Amino acid sequence: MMRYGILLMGAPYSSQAAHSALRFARAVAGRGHRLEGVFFYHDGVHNAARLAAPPQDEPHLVDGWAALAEDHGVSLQVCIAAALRRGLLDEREAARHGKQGHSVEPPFELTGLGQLVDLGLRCDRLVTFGP
Amino acid sequence: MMRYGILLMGAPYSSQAAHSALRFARAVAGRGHRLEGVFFYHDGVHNAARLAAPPQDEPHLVDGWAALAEDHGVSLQVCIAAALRRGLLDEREAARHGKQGHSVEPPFELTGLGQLVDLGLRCDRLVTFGP
Amino acid sequence: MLLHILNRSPATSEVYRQALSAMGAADRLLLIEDGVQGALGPLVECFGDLTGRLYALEEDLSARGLVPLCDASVVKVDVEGFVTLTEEAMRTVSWF
Amino acid sequence: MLLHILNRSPATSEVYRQALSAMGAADRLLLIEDGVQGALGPLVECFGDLTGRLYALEEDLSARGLVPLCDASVVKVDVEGFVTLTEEAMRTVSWF
Amino acid sequence: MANDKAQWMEGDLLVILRHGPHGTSWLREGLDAALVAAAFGRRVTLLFMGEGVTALVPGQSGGPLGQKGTAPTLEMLEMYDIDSLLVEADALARFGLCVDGLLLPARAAGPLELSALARTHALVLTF
Amino acid sequence: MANDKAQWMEGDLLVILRHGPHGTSWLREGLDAALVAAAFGRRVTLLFMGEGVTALVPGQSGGPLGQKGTAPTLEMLEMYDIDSLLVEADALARFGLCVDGLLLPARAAGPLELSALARTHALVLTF
Repeated sequence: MMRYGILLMGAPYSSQAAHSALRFARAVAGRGHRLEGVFFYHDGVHNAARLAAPPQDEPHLVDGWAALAEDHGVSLQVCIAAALRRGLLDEREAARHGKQGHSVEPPFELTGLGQLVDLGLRCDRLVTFGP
Repeated sequence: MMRYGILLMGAPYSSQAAHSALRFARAVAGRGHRLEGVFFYHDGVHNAARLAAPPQDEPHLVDGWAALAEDHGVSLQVCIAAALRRGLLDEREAARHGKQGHSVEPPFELTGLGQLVDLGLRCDRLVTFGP
Repeated sequence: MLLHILNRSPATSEVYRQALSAMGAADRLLLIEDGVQGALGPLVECFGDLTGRLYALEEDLSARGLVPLCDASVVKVDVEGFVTLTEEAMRTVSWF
Repeated sequence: MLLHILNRSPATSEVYRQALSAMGAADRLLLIEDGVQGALGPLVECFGDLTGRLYALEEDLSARGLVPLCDASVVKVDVEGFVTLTEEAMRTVSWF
Repeated sequence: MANDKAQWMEGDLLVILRHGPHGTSWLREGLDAALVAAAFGRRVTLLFMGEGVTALVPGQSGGPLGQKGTAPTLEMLEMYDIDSLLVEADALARFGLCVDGLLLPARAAGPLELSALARTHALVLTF
Repeated sequence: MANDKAQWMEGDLLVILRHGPHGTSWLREGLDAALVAAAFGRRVTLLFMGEGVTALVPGQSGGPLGQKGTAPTLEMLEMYDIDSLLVEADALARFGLCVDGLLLPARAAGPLELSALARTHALVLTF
């Protein structure tokens, strides 16, 4: 059993990175490893967009990550600086920036880049999926 | 005087495309041309993200487009299919998809790809800015 | 005469080859954004013999500190000049 | 031994050169996503002599119809094999 | 050379497809633009350049998570009267492909035709 | 070769920067990761590869719409004790640059060192 982390930097739909990462995450968990967390950075933060409405006959990545979190207790950490610039705010940040409405909700959590460094150095393996 | 259209396919912040397109749009209008519309496709739809909260000392592209629309009567057309997948919904689409809240508001309008073809063939020049 | 617009560095992306292969004998090529890296001495050779038809956006060179490194064969234009190039061309084609 | 992961086609992006230059003599290279295009006969030569250390993700080859075109020198692995490669490597480095 | 133009494809819209299936949404979004233009009665030419030629490799399938891919969309082209399909000859060679083995009937375009296509179409969109 | 390792840079985190300033957010976001790691007391090495070497060209400025660029961030590196800056030697040559004329003190890394760096750092992030 090893501890894994995933760094995802590609948006869903625009690039295959999110599909690859989710599939890899499931395989890691299926092999009995511990997937400690997924960190969303760069355009990867769009994976947390709660308003995403893909066609019904296509995979819904946002829901896919939420299911992974529930099934395996994986934390879903979204870089707050990358997210705010891209219009991804949870309720607290929306209030802080005087915006009506929010676009990120649990199990995704906005967090600092320090969590990425921590995840990368704490885990036995960090695997990056870029766009 | 010529009629111009712009096709923007890059997200703000992640790529320079939106900066280039906005600057070009201002220059076109400044030269006395008629800028008929800007069409947002692919990751360009993120330019319509009303919740975007970039740092205060950086350009706010979403506001920049809205100011352009007001100053020069430019229509801001966002491809609806590309937008929905990426979590960009106006109030009507949010209601249709049973989502609480919305992420796109006027002067941006969700519209079909036919408008891009129409814009491209109606204008004397269509200039594409990709990521 | 068409205007081709390239925003990727020839050091990173092969797309400049596609732009070149789609260019007619009188067409012009404008380098913008990261594409202006192609105006640097050693890289400008990627574009073969486009003398007089190869342009680079001055604001993008300038923001990158590349004005002093820009090859003499490249014509520098500002954003007004960019608009002029689109006026003079029958059509524009973007490569990214 | 490190595992390098490449998701761009050598026909489009120069990033494969960066991956190669960062690889040690025993390192492995796994092609995923559009990177699996590099497993095709003529393109596989871009990777020089990695015999036995060049892998391609089977699901990505298969979705693209490229399994029959995959060069015999490339080792095909499924996503389970991908995990195994990460287990066996001390560390992974991604190129995109 | 102007007198030779008639031999080249002409049309309202040239859609240049430079990406393969699955890896990005470029191919899908380019095909969507082509289909919409055709549905509006416009004459559309598709040009597959670079890795875009892999869009025409037969035997494609959906992705492992249920991604649809673009092969089904390509099969709709004929229904929309899009039958002008050109493939960059150099790219075919680079990928070891042959125009006869492709998913759809297409014609290889050499350097001279490539450099003329943007002139013989009113609008050019690159994807 | 294992005995030679000591001559190469070692550290906790290797950040590989492969993009120039302004064109994309990659350089900015890579530098941010490096700064945060350094602020947490980690030993960080920066490796500028490919067009990433243009990040170190002197005389950069903000963009025309008020974009900040990355030069100000680069100037903060020293404050965070990030002084291990390596530049791919081949890329320097490709861009016609010289290690002495760069914005910050850096060392050119040849092929042998490049291929060792990922081994001498606990974590490698590519941007």
